[in-house]
Amino acid sequence: MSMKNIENNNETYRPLIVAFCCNWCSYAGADLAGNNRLAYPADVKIIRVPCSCRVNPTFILRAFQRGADGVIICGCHPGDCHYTSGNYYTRRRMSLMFSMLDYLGIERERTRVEWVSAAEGAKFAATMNDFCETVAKLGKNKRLEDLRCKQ
Amino acid sequence: MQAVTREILINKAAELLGNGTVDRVFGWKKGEFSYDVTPALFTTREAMDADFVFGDFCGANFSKYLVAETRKEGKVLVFLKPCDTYSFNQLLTEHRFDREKVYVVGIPCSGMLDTVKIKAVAEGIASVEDNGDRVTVHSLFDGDVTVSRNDMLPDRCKNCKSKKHVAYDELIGEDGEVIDSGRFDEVEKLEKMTPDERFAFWQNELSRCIRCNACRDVCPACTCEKCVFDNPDSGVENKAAANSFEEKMFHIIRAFHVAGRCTDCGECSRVCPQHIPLHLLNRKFIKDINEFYGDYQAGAEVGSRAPLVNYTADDPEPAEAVERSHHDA
Amino acid sequence: MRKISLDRINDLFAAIAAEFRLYLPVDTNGGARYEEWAEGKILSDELNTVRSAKDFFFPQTENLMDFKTEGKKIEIVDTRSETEDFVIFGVKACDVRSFDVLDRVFLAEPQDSFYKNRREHSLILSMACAKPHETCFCTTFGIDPSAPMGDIVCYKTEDALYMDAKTEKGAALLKKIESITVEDNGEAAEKQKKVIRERLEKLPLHNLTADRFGGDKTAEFFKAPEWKELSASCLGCGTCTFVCPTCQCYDIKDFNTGHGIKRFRCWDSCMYSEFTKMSAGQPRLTQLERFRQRFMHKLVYFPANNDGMFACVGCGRCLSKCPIQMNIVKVMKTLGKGEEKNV
Amino acid sequence: MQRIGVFVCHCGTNIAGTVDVAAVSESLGKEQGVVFSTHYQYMCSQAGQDIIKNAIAEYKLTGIVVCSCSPRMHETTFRKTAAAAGINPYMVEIANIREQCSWVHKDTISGTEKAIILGKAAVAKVNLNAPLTPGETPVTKRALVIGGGIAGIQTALDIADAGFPVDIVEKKPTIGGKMAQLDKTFPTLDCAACILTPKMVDVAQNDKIRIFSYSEVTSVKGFVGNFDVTIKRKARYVKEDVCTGCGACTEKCPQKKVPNEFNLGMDNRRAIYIPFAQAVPKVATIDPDYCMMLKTGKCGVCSKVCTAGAIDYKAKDEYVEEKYGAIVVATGFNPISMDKFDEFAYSQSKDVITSLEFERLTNAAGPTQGKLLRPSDGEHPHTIVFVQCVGSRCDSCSEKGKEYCSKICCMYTAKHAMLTRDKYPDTDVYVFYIDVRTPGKNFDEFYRRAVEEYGVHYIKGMVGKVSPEGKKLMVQASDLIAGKQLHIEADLVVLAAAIEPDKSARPLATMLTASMDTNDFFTEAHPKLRPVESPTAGVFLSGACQGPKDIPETVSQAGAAAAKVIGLLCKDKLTGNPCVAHSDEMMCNGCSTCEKVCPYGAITYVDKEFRMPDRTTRVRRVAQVNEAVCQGCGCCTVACPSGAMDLKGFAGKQIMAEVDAICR
Repeated sequence: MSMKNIENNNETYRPLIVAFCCNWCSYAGADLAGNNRLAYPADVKIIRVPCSCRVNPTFILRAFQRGADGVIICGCHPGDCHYTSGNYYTRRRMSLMFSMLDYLGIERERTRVEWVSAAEGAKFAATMNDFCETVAKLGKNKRLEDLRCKQ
Repeated sequence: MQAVTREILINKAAELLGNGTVDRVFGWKKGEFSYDVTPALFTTREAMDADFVFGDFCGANFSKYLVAETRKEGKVLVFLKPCDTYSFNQLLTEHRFDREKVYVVGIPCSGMLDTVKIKAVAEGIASVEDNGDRVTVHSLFDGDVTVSRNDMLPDRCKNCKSKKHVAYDELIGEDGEVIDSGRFDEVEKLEKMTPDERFAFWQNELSRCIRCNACRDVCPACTCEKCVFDNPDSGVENKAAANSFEEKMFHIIRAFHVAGRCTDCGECSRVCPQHIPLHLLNRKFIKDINEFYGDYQAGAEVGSRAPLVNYTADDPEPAEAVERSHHDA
Repeated sequence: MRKISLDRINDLFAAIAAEFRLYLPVDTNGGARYEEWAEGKILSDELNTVRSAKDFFFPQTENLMDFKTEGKKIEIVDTRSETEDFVIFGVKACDVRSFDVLDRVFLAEPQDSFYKNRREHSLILSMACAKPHETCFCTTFGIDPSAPMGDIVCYKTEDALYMDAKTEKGAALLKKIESITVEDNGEAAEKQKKVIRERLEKLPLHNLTADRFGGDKTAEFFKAPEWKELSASCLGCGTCTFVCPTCQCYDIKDFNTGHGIKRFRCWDSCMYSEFTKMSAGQPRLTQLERFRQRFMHKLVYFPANNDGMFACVGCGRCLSKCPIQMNIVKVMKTLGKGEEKNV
Repeated sequence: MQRIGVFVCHCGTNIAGTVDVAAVSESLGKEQGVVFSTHYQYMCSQAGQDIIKNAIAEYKLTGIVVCSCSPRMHETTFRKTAAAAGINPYMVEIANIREQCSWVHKDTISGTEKAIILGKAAVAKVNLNAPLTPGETPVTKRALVIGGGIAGIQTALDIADAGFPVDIVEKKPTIGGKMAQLDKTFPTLDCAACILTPKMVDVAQNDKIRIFSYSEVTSVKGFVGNFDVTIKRKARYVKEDVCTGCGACTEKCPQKKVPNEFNLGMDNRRAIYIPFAQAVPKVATIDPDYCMMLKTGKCGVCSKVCTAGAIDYKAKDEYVEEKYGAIVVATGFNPISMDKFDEFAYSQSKDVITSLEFERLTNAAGPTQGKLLRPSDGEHPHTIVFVQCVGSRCDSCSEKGKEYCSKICCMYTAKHAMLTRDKYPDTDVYVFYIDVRTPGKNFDEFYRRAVEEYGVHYIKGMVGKVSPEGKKLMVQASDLIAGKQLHIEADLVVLAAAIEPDKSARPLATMLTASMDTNDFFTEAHPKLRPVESPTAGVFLSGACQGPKDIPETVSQAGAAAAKVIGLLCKDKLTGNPCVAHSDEMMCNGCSTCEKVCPYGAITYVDKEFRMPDRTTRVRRVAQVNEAVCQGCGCCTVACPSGAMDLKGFAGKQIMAEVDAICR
């Protein structure tokens, strides 16, 4: 099966979502969603990071540059960080970063931070369903695209 | 007009050179035109008498030079305006130089003139005369034009955040106060626009960027041994922006890297050859930080903990924060 | 010489644009810049553009070629295409001269096909400088701002634009727009030339001379102690280089798109610490060396290799754009003085 | 250049049911660096692992990608497989195509497409993987317990029992802590001293335990297994090893007017003193603030009466430096100051006391020899009002008290009320409460006995004001259930003061780089799963320093902390997590940004001489990561603006390669 066929079968627009998930909570939450067979769109591709605080804003811009339509960062609930305080820093960094993207006129719905614990498989699936739907409504990411990467 | 004169500064420098407090002076050297002044070192009174200037075009922030200057032997005298002293403290907080190797003379500042605005007044500038409230531009071909001095101030001086020196060994003249001059007004104006308008605004501004790196190289917060944008191993290095994404990437990441550390000195906008209002990116971060986490002025105190290396359990969530930055607008 | 009244200048642009892509200086928040003409674009009154006109022939970035990868196969894609004919309107004498400087580099063997392609398809409508600025010193390099080179030379007065063809290409263009222009005896242009020459006398840098510099001066200036002070406060940014009409250094960078490689040529600056960095490091270790390189290249090395032609056209852009106000004029004056003292 | 093998698992039909595993294997076979790609029914089975091992040998693989279930399931399995076949275990990456793909997507086409993309991301990452080796550090087999209350005592005894030497550092002249001041303990009403003092003696007699009493920790350096600690032994002006504890000096000392802190200032002691009869070590201490000899050089009585010759007026503070493998914090608690609660007239009347003062008043060794007498006139009180939650459960906006519940007050107040009614049945006892909280074994039964058997008046409502009038205390309170205002003429008012961490905890936390919450209680590494470990490796928490707790809870936590310490000290060497941060010293600015966000204090700065690219030599301040301490969260990597800090195993370039592969 080649990629071409797959593309032809999928005529409706599907967004590309990159999800950075903390190893200790959200990644396990995603696993739990899997264990419970809670469906969410295949548009979501998860990247495992040790902690949400490992996510450099550069990675987010990189994802948009390369064609992502939405980027979501999932971490432990505030106060429950495996490393005690990582997600508190994530929260500040991403608040400022997302506010800046918004300031530059980039749709604020394309970025999101969610706290999902290892026990919240259902929340993980619901979050991803909601985020995919939101981003799908926005359509293709045009404002932070790099045309070179789309050839 | 500046409250202190060239003579006062030369006398002070001569005194400090004479009594051995310092062995060199970092100051401004006169050039070809009235606005043409270059940061330079002086070691004698004679050299200062010949070339030292101080006036309305001495806007450059000297703090960053101290990083390299203090690696040399001996002690350097530097004249710092109120806004420069914030950068000075921030650099000290980040261990960028040895305080003992600098002698700071704080000097008052009544706002520096914007060369770009002066040049817009008349073509072919012969000289510029400051009469206090008004400035007279002598043109080579068009005679004299007199304008309000206030209109000739760059945005950073119009929105001056402080006339107070936060660091000095010695002060010349009266110290001022921290002032509120609506420096977030422009940011608020942008916040009130629709996302499409904001996107169009920044697309237009940033599209002029030529990636000359002047904003970065002049920035007192950008003192990295090697910038990520110069480092092929960083994965984001690029010499010249090949498209608009890279310009955005550069300016967003640069603003993020200095967020919480930027003292709002405005040098980035001063040096931009394309007049991109880069300070509006930094001010957005400052405004957000103040609104989300409480007022914070980088450089106000040595050793203070920057907002991005700090947190509280009750910080707003990112979605809430983005929302809030609009409601307040 | 042909004439068109200024209130009909839009018709002129429309007529040219009907045949060619037409670029002209327009005002932006950041000063004047060349943009492609379209209905509604207004010719800037600024003396000059912030960026020079070299962009037309030597753009800041250029896609040289692509490498497409599929699986483990690599295919090389030639991305070149023949440039359409285009017109640059309003180029000042200094920038026109800069093309000669660039030609020396890019059209010397082996010729740069990218540059050559664009150069051959261009038509330059130059413009005399009615009101030069205090930063101008083109006359230092023998340039006459009242009589620039180019395919067509233009003079703009209060009410009209006068055009004088200097090449066959230029004459052909004037022919094409004959219907909207009228013949002129050249008196107005001559009058303006005279005014310009008078004004040049008043410029503060009018007496600046490059006589002390030239291809044989390496030994004299390379070890000059003045470099230390001149370069002391240089930030190492690339502003001077990037606004300079004659700086022509570049780097070649590969960009991985995920599907393959795009090879770009992009401007580089000898002021950058990473300039020409190789596995052994960069050849010029300090800012002093890098600073010296830039000015020695313009005033000594370039003339040494190009029949005495200086690689500076006196446009004055670096004088107004350098963040710390260090520039070639200060270098020339400082090094020149040193020589005097030695005499 | 890597030589990568890709192994796609069917997981029976778990994966193969939704994902075309053959297509995944084929597609990934074309990726950069991949030299072998296959699929098999169960990769985790012995047969599956053998396929991997054989391929490593046959194709000289340097990296492995397994497309299978979650790495949380079998990453360790496949790492071991790789190691067994001779390649570094950290050259293995897992593409999670079961939990995060086949199980959540029903459509084969999109499931297969996604599996391929996840596989590509894993391949892209392995291409940039480098072999990692966990560092090893030796372990100093000695533990330090900071605080000599019941928490510290129990922890020390348990550790010593396992055969490891332990030092206790106690800032007071004796160990024993708050429990030594208590009279009886709830809910069994056994005597605190009777159960505590034998343990104190055990400590004194245990040859594995050293007690540094009247001492403080002044500096902690190092990391798990290798702490270097400086202990300040304050000058006590009595030679500890010579003093016999006979007490002659404490009777002869002419300075009699020293408030006795052991009895909370309700009586006096001498300038030379032994805090209480069962003190350990039973050694006298001279209080330099009151000793005439030390202050004026005139007196010397104690020296004259000491037959052992233990007095040394010239003693100086001494510093002991010692190495430890583990540190247990057991710094305990104190009742909060009542200064801000003037409505209860604590400062106006001697007969308004705190619960701890009440303990001393009812204790046989206390200022009244155990008789419940009013501090003001020594008369027997007939009406006693107990006020609950003084400074606990306060409004977050209130600056007076604490937001949290102090947890122990409900029970000890029930105990006080019950004991009072038991000994003095003629006394009326009122307890004003917000809620009565009795979640503990036999706790609610205990409280109900107080109400039902002993007739204590429990009134839901708060006391608004206490006003001394003559010999009486007028208590104005509300009864929320009856909905009326009450005015009670009381003889004694007892305030259940909130408890807070000891003031010494904050500077100690800084030294230990252990984090604290906003109330200065130490934070545990995980609130549920690692409740006795601090986030800083090798630092453990015992007792009320981590949060308010009663004696049984304290003792169980003390034992748990000891078990953790023993587990650590049993090891000869510690193997670290190799996925740790490291700093590129040539790029580091020494700005201290990373240090500030590190939750473990793993980053330190050194001044080091460097040969710079411009061939000059420069001394630069650069960050260094202690790999034994770093836990690999990566927070520093984002804090660092120059990108000098990176995380092994999750390097910026690796993550960006994954992003690129996903977005391709």
